[in-house]
Amino acid sequence: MRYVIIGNSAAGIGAVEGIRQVDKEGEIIIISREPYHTYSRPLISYLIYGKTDREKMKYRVDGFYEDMGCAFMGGKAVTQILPDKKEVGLDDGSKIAYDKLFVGTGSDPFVPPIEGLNTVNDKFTFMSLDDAVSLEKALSPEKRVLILGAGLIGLKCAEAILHKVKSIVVADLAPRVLSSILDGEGAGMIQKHLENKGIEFRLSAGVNKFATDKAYLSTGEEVGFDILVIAAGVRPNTALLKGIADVERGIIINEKSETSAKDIFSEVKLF
Amino acid sequence: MKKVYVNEKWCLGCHLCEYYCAFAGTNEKDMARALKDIKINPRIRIEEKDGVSFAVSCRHCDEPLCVKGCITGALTRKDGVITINKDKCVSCYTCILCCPFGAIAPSEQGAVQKCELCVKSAAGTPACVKGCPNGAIVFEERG
Amino acid sequence: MFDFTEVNPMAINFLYPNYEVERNYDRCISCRACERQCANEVHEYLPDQNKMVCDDSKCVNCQRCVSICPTRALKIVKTNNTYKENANWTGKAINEVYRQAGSGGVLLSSMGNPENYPVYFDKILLNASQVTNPSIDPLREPMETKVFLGAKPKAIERDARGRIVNNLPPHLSLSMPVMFSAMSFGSISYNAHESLARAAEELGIMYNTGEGGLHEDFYRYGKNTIVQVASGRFGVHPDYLNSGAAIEIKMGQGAKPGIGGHLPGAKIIGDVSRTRMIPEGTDAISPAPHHDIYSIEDLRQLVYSLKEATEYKKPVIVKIAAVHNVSAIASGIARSGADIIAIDGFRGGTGAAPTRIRDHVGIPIELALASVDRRLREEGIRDNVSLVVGGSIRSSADIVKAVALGADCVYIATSALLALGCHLCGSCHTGKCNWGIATQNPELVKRLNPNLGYKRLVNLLTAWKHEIKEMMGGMGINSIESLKGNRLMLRGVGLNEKELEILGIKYAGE
Amino acid sequence: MREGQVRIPAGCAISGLIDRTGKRMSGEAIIRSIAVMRDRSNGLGGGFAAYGIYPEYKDYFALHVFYDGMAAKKECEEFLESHFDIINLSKIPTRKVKSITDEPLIWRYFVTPLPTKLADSQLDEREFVAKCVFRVNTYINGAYIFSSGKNMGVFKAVGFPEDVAAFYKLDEYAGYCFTAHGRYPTNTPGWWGGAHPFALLDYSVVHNGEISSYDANRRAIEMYGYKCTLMTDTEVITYIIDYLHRKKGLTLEEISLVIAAPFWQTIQGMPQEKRELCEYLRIAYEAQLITGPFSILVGFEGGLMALNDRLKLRSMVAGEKGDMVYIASEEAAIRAIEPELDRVWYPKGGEPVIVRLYGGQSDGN
Repeated sequence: MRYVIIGNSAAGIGAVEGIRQVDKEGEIIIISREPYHTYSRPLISYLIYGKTDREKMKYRVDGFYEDMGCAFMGGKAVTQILPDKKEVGLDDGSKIAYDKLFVGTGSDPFVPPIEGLNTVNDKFTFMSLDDAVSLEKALSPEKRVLILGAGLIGLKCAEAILHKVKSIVVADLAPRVLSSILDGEGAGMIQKHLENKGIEFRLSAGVNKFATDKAYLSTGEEVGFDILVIAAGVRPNTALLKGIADVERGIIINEKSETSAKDIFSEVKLF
Repeated sequence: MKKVYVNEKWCLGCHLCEYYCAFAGTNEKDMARALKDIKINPRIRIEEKDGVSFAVSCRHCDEPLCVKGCITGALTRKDGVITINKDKCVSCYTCILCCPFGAIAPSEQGAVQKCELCVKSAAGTPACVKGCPNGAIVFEERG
Repeated sequence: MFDFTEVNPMAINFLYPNYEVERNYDRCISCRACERQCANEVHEYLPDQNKMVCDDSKCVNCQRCVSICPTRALKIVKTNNTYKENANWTGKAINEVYRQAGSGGVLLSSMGNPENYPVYFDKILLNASQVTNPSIDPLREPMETKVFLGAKPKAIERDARGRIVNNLPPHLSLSMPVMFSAMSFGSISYNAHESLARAAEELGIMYNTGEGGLHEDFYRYGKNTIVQVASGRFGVHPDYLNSGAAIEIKMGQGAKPGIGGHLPGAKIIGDVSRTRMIPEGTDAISPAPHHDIYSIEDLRQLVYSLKEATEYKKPVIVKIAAVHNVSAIASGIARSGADIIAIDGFRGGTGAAPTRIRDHVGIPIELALASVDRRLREEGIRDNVSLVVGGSIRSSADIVKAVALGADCVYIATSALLALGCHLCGSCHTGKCNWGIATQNPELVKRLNPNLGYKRLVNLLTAWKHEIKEMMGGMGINSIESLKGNRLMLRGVGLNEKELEILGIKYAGE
Repeated sequence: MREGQVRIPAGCAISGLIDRTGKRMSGEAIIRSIAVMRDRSNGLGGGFAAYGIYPEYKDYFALHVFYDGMAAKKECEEFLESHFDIINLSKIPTRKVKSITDEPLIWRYFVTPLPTKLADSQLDEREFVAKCVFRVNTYINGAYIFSSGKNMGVFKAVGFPEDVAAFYKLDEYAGYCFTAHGRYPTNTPGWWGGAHPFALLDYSVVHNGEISSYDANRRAIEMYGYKCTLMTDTEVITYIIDYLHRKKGLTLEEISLVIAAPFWQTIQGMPQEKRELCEYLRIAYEAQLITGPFSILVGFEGGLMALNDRLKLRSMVAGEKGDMVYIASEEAAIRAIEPELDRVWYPKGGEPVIVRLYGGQSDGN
């Protein structure tokens, strides 16, 4: 029996541990776009903040893959799934057969199509370790930062970089921070707390246009910035399963994590 | 594997287990010195109401929700004992939300703390078991 | 009923607390365990000052707080406030006058006679074999402490093939010469009884139900149980008589010879009242004497009616207090059909007894035992009965000395209570025993976990058994039968001629 | 201080031999045997028991008596005349031996209970004689009956056993069974009665060892009417054997299961019938259990029993040659009189060696 797992984050690791609880012998291959040993994505803000380091943020101990008896293929992207041949195709053209496939590709950041976005040179998303590393390189005390999105990712990014930059403005279409999680009263408390820390907010404000280092908000205000961080939500990465299994905003699975396609499983993306 | 079990039938609500637990955590030799004028934060706590009382601490579940919930891998299960790696813990407190028994709590230094069966402390057998005057907390194998 | 603990109607408080609680504030971490565990409400936590304080006047020195304090921050000291007492008017004598002048009632106390009459066990020394005959090493050679209690057969009977017929009367077989003496369910708690029963079973000895009947949960320990029949006949019915391995008729108790027992109604609740077959809340009075035994021949009738009730399958024990004519009484009992005589010395314990009687009535068990053993031998009836003595046996050395004086076995009770946690505070009669032993209050009864209690009893007697074997081995004796009545193994020290003569032992050095 | 006021521990040598055909032999052999073990005694006691030596008086009780003086003799003889028909009396013939000094008067009486006295006493003749012996030994000062069996006699004194034999001209006696004893008391008994063997009726006991259960045994046996006047192990052991054998009717095998009772752990492993017997005997006769080291030779009319304590803390060896059986503290004492033995063995602790004349009833009583 060979299990192939796409994705090396919480879902992929959970799949490995789940399989090993039941099947100690089966062969497991983990394929991950990122070359890194499995790491905890939520900790990228703590990495920049300095509360953890590359070693401590590892999601499992170094010997994890070996202990679990699975092969780790880092830095390889899966480009297609061939359910009839029960194979997956990689970006280097090679094919890997599977008996059971798990799609744990997670989500990608949603980049809203705003006019002039391409004119901004220092713009970043904040989902992966690479995002964090490249963002950190760009930071310096005189830089002004604009964060698009006052959700979990946006605010965690703000918390992480606050003491390394001159100023932070967080803009969000919603009338309150963490709009999908908190009600007005709760969000107000968080907002006040962050404002005391020096973070400015522009709520119920979309960005109509960008011009290199300026953002023209729907409120008519003009905000200057040196660095732009896009944290306007995420979209589950369902590309690989299009046409193979039922997919809506996310991949449809039952309580056994089975997708509608035979021998293909996936995970649930919560937000 | 031997675990800590509580017989509320014999629990006197004297709270001594809490003090022995706090003391074991300090690795000090004298409890008076260790806990003088300190508000203790033990990993075992007494729940009591209307004459019924019992101690609550980690059950070291076979399929721990806290380990599954931990976003950093700081909580691990080794030889059946759920232990916390305080360096890795970023005190996001997801585990505190997940634990059905309320057996995990923030420690003074921020990272979470929980009963680790005194594996690390000098007590040898769990200090709460040793300190319980009436055998209400036992450390034994129960199938 | 006048509450005897209420001491003085007048404003002046004549009685200064006997004990003071000393708290070492450097070591006290205000964990409040003492406050939670003191049923007499001596300790109190002051939240604002985060400090523990206490009220000495309520302290009975039961040492519960001292024992469980995790930082050893507490100790109880005798007050150094003293009356201007003298050798005649001791502090105790003065206190008793003040107390009675206030209460107008009989003084009540618990535990055994505390007066400093001579303790003869402490004036008797044991022998050891040397040179002319070897000691025996209990680690290498068998060392037997097994004893049998009951009457010996009168003659040998043989069957047609000449084989000896087993005409042994019913008897008790014990792994060692110790039994737990009578403490009724009601004066001590359900958990205390369970501890005693389970310990007796594991040790292969007996425990005595006392005069409170037998709780149905404990019928399963029947083969290690002696069921007692006292003057109150509490809980006595055919199943009860047949449930034990032996029946004991309580004619007397060392702590209170000549008077009956009184368990206050407050303790007659729930199971206690059901087991005793008396209504809840009524005082359980055991009259003195048995109102169907006014002479020795009446006793014989009760002995035989109990034997009839149990088809002559169980030995009958008659328990008496050690009083002046104990030898004559014992000789009469030995002829009454009883199989075992239990003699309880004047230091025997009690849950409650009038202080005067506990402190001034009865004689030392050592002298009683020695003279009874001699009298029965002189009368040629020593084989009719086994002798069991108690009141009080404090250590394995006391056991060896008692057996050498002529006892077949000893009864222990206070030592057993100590093993369970008792600290002789002497307030059993108040029902607020902090150790969960002499109480029926569920909150306190919970404090004696039989899983721990029975183990402590087993530990104590296992230790004593080893010590008995060591002492026997030292004397070159490898079966305890050879120690029984072996008075040459004893020598007296600090005794006068008369005491030596009564004890039937020589002076050390003779 | 006369023996009896204080208990004197003693080491010893013992020896015994018996011809199972009942053929009578001279005392010469037993003398040679006990002499070999001279260093096991210290000259403060020696004695012999001889069986079958008075064939002509075999139906009469032969009383051997020590008197301190003529007064005691007169009082004792008055007592004897009022209770017995004295068939013959005489001094026991002795020789002058340098090491045997200040001997008491030693007389011998062949007696049979007066029929009227016996009938009044409602006792059998042996109980009658036993009671008389106790009466004399306890209440008649200066008189001590040290042998009271039929067709047997004890000869003992303060001195080495071979000198005592010479003194009593033991070589001139002929018997089918002899036992001998050399004593090593820790202090001077200075009184002939204290020497071994100790005898009552036809039972005689020689003993090497020092029992720890002495006072328990003594106080128990005294309850059955025995008077312990010497405070020695041998006295108590003799009374125990008399009590169990004569009064209780136990066989010699059963008696060995009482006084050298097997340990409980051994009893547990026995087949059921033996187990029940041992349990019964240990419970019924617990006060007759003897603990501490002992090796005894019990002579009785028609046989000999040897027995060691359960742990065999004293030496004892047995030998066999044809009809002869030898038992002694040391093999040397047997080889000295019978170099070529068919069989030699060391009886185990608590295991009796019971030798009976051919054709004799099982227990000689």
